[in-house]
Amino acid sequence: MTDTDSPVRATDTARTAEEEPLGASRAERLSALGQQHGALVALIVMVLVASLTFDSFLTGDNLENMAVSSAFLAVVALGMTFVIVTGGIDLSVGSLFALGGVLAAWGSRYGTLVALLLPLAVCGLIGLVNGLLIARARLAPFIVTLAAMLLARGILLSVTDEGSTTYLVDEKSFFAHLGQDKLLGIGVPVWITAALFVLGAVVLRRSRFGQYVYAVGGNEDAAALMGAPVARTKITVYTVSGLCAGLAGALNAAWLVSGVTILGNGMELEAISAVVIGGTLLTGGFGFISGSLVGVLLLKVIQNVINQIGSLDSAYQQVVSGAFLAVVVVAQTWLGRRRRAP
Amino acid sequence: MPSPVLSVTGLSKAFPGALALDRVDFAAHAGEVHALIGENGAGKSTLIKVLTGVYRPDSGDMTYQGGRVRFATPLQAQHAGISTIYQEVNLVPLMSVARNLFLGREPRNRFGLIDFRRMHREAAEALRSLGVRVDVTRQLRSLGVGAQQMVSLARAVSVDARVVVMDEPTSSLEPREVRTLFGVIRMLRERGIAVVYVSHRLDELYEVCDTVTVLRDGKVVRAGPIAELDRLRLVSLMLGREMGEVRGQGLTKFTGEHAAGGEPVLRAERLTLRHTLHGVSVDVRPGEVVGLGGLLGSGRSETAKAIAGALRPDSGRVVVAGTPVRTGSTPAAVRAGISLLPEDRKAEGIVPGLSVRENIALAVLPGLSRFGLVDEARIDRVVETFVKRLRIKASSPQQKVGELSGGNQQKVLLARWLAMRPKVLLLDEPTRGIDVGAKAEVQKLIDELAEDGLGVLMISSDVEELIEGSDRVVVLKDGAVVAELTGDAVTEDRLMRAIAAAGGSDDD
Amino acid sequence: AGCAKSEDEGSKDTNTGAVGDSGQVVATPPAGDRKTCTVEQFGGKKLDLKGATIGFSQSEKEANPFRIAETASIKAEARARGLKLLTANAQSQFSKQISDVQDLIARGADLLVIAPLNSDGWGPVLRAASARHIPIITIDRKINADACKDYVSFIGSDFIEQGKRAADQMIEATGGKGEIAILLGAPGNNVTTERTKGFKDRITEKAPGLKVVFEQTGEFAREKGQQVTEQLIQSKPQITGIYAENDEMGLGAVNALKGAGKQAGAVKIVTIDGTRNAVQGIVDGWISGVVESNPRFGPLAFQTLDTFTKGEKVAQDIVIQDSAYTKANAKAGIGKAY
Amino acid sequence: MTELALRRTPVDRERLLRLVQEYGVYLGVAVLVLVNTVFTPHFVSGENFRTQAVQVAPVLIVALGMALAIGSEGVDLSVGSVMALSTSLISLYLGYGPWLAIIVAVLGGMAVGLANGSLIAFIGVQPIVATLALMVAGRGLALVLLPQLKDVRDPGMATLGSGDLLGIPHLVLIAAALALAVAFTVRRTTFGRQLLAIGDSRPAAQLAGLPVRRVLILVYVVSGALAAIAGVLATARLSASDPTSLGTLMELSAITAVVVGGTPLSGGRVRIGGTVAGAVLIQLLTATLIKHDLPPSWTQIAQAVVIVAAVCAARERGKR
Ligand SMILES: Nc1ncnc2c1ncn2[C@@H]1O[C@H](COP(=O)(O)OP(=O)(O)OP(=O)(O)O)[C@@H](O)[C@H]1O
Ligand SMILES: Nc1ncnc2c1ncn2[C@@H]1O[C@H](COP(=O)(O)OP(=O)(O)OP(=O)(O)O)[C@@H](O)[C@H]1O
Ligand SMILES: [Mg+2]
Ligand SMILES: [Mg+2]
Repeated sequence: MTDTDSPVRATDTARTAEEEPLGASRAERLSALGQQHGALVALIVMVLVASLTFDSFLTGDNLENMAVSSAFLAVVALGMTFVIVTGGIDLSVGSLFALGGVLAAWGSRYGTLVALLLPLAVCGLIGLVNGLLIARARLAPFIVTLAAMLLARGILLSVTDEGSTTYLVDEKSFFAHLGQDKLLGIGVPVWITAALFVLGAVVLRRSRFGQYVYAVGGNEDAAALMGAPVARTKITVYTVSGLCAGLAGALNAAWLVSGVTILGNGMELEAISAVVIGGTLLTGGFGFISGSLVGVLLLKVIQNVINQIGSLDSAYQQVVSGAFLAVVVVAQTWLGRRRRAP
Repeated sequence: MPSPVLSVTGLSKAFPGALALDRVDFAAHAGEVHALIGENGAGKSTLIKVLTGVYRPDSGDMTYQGGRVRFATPLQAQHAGISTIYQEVNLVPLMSVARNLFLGREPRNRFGLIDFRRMHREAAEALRSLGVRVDVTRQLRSLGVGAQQMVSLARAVSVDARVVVMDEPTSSLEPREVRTLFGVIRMLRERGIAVVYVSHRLDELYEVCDTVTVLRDGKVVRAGPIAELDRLRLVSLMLGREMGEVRGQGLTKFTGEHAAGGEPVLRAERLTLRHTLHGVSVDVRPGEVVGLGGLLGSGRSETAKAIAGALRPDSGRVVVAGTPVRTGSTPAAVRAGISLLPEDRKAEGIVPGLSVRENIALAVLPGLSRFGLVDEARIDRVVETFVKRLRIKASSPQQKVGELSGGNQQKVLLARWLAMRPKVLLLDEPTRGIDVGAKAEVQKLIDELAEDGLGVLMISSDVEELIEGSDRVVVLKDGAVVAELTGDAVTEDRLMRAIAAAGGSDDD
Repeated sequence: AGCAKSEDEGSKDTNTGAVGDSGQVVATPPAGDRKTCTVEQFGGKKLDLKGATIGFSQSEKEANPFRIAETASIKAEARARGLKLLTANAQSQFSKQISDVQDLIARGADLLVIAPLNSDGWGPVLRAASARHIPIITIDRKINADACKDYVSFIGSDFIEQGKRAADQMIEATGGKGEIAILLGAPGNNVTTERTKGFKDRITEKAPGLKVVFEQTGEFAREKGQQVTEQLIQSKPQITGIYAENDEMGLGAVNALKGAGKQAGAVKIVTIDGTRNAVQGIVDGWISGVVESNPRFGPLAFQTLDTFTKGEKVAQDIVIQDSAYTKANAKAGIGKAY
Repeated sequence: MTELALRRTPVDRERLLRLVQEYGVYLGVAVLVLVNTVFTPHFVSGENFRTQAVQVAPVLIVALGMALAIGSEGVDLSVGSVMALSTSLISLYLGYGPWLAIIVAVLGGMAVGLANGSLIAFIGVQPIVATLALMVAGRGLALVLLPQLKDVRDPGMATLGSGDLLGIPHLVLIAAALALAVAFTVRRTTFGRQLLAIGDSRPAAQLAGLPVRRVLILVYVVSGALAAIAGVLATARLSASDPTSLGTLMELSAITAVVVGGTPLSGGRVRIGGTVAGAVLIQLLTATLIKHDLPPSWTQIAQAVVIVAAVCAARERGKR
């Protein structure tokens, strides 16, 4: 300050971090932690209970199975997290996942590169179109991605001869190995997923783009006035979400060694649930990549536990998962609300 | 005179139903503080938004640093060196203070990743130099409006700008922070930066500005050195009325004392709210205007919200005309006759997508309905009355409130509450962002309402307004009542001292 | 192999494959002519079925007659034999079925009975199972993999054959002339694909006078079947027959025809499955024929497992003989329909 | 004729856009009717219009409730499951007569709505997640109550499902009456106004003393009741209770109808006329594709295109 007539004085309101009225910020931090790690706590509790109750839970095989089968949903949820943090939603991921798998299986006859690039290109393109319609034409994400969901299903049906053809992946191809091989006892898809999550977390937390994602979700108008490239950010997140769904589909096809046509129904809702359970606010502006991973694992463990119980009627299973989802979001909302209180 | 850094000629911008800018010429020079004034809805914010690439003009040319430009986005304007504090606080509430300050220009390490340690350090420094000491890792929303405004200011001045535009930066600042702001403005001027300054507080204009452009109904009616115009002349130019008429009306509309008497119509007793209020008690008698003073964050807004049921106090009671009101319920408070004009007009006051008419009728709706069915004719009558009485400027009662200027939005909100015929009116910054003409009207209205026997509790950061308008001033500090000024003690001097004493008592 | 002893009340075995037998009858030629599989060939170990744990993975919710009967039959047979049965239901989600089977393996299943939701995409499960030499029997739908290597055998109907027999019934009902419509099952489903293929092939081959002029999906659901048929009979009032790929859609079509004021039998309907409602439809005159798809896999499946684990030969493809209902036997057979 | 066209003032682009925005969905319906009249045999017939109207009725009824939820800046994903629940309840209680069964079914739907509304209004759960939870649980519950498809053989239900009054099917009459009632509610009642205010700015409505919680709960209760009624009607039409497949993906159809009809997902505005037209548009589109026997892939792609086109036309244009 060069000015002399305004002696800067620390008054009561101008508090440094240490002078903060302790209660306020501690409670704030505590519930922030609760929201951030509530799902993690739930996961740990579930795992503990499950491993004490069922001997077959904490076995290497079971864990490895759960890891691999969660990997695909996790990759989809990763893209979804970016979208939801911007305050949007992507309903097309389930269809894109299925389409990605079919295209990968079809493309695998021309080599691994095609098997990977074709689904990425197509799903990424659909994601890009979603983004353009949402950011440039300012259409509601819900409805745009709903249309994309139909579109992707339509494309899937038309490339599989109305669903009657299933393309197979050659078991000996490199692409198939990508889905099946193990590295240090852990499946390759799990490694890929882990790498993507690290990358995603760094991008969201530590890159400028990540800041824009939060800003757009937090207050779009303000972000625009502050000079954030709102449209570009939105287009990017929907493209990323499309790419993630396509990649997950491709990896899944490599794992299943075929482009199964009936996959992905309801996957968008699963991914959204996982992201929300992980502490990301559907209103946007707040969320974590790690939370989404925890959310996916939690869903998986719940399903596994329901299977371990074994005697649960399939109808009751749904009641239980619905009730569980309700309990988690209520807890989360309650924590979030406490934090929002002034 | 050197050529201006930023100038526009023949700039026009029309909105559906309103010609916001009509062939405006405007020029800002380096090292000059340029006041932009006008009534509510005159087009000031629109001009600024056109200058900074938020809106695209319908016609007109813009020159910046000698070249013709047209900014397509705020980002382009920002990169070109025009930084802006927009009228409504425009930051991202869920992000931390530091992230808000540095959005889009975060310091990065050699891997291209954000260097948070450096960012936090620099953010804390930037804010400290403006007299704000907050934990910069806190979410912005945990700060009061004033502190948020200071963050906007810090953001605007911390870039290397040629032009700094400030649209009503002081509307939610307290005197101490206003002084800091003026310090910053002078520093900018010394550095040869052009400052465009919008405010409805005339004193401020005379204190810091060099030149002035007066807008009326989207047209420039006067431009030149501010020293050539006295206050009266300025006001008459703004309002488009004769000097004599303006002089006759005077500038502040408060008459002062009211004949308050009898039992308090509102008794708030020992309101306590976790971390913010610690046993605040306030009484308001019918016909009395009680001012609520204090620094930013002292809990004034929280007190008002707790009384109005928008916050649920942990303990304490609210009694209206002898009957206790269920706390923590706005419908209950409204039924009991309490009305709150909230501080954050944009987020908590107006319903932007609904029309002026619907907004005015919103709270009183059940009263204008029979068996749950709306009586349109009665609504029309009520709306007409208030649009006239408060001189609300809208193309029609069907216009969306979100399209009105800030001042007119405030009037719509006042109308919403007056239509309720409340017993107690809680006003949180009632004249914030309102032009002198409207301000005088609002003040006169407050006076009249008090005379009609309404109890008024008024929060204002404008000390003058607080002194002249209130019969009694209750001073808050850290969520507790620390002083109460009555009768002759209600003076600017005493108030400032009360606030300062409260603030200085535990100074380090 | 041979005829499985039926567990159903009062049903008596007949080897003719006629209606009236609720248990399954193997349709394929005697064991000598077809591929078989033994424990040695498969690479597993003999074991005593008595002490073994059996995992059963069901594909869809037990909410339609077929699945209900299928699961009930498996459970009843396991109970009757005093075996430990682990169950899981994939609720029509293929990814879930993969996890389900893996969970069953993790929970210690020694033998697996799978009702697959899809024929392809079983790689991960087969790899896990073969690593532990867990024999798999798939029922009602085949897995596209190597029999006696990836899995032991398949027990079920031949969907193509079902389609062909439906076509025969349609030809008989319509006299081989006219325009017909197909109510397809859910798209992307092998059952749909194969029932369509069999039907169309047989029509082309035997009755060139019959033309398929309309093919829309009714997604195996009654409501969809009704809605599609309502559209159909307005745009193509001249339609003479409707082939519904399951009973539910067929019953939906009946609803639609009734709603449009048609007389019973005015449009010939042929369906597949053999649920009680559909057979009743024949009795009432609305449906011309129903090709049965027998869901009572329990006895045959466990018998196959028993034979296999003892070290004896079992067939790789155990195609059961589905009966059929027509005007002639509907009344008598309705008690045996599921 | 030509002279007239020449003398007409050049079309004001802005106004034309506004017209399209306002009436685009009606235009879409008109175009489809026209196309079908020309290209689809037997399209212009009382029977056909009747079929389309009867088929669209349940979707429309659900969409009405959905419009209210969307107007309050929410959404109700549980509607399909409520239909399933309602159909299960009908079968369970039919023994006590159709009226009682219908009342129980509607009460069941209202109970789900109450649960939705409470989660949303009291706890503050996001509508999309709250109703997602009940969507999953609701269908489970429906299947617990009625594990498999069951025929409904009740003369009362049969009349409801296929009978008519003065030549108009009961289903259509009921849907029309409900649409009028909802439109009236939105326009003329305090509840309607309050709902829109809440949808536009919830904090402002809260501070203006509106009974926000009560209104929100009512919205979801109404939506649940409407979905349950749709379930009853669908059951009557099908003369069977099919909790597995009844109402699957109904939430998406209803949302599509509402949004295609010009109601913004951001709340604060409800267009009932548009919703009716939106539902009819989707119905006609599906009917067209089926009647022309186009493959399912076409149906999906065409729907996607129409949805985007309709929403594009109805969108509020940027103010720059
Ligand atoms: N987005 C918009 N849509 C339609 N009309 C608008 C819009 N923004 C502003 N207007 C209109 O343009 C005119 C100028 O508004 P502007 O906000 O520039 O006024 P102002 O001078 O900044 O007023 P205040 O002092 O109250 O902030 C007003 O009549 C207003 O109603
Ligand atoms: N300058 C500041 N430094 C640190 N914290 C602040 C500052 N200003 C406000 N706050 C925080 O914001 C919270 C609420 O402030 P708020 O502005 O609502 O208070 P207020 O007394 O109502 O003031 P005003 O009426 O001017 O808005 C306070 O509890 C305080 O923690
Ligand atoms: Mg302004
Ligand atoms: Mg305040």
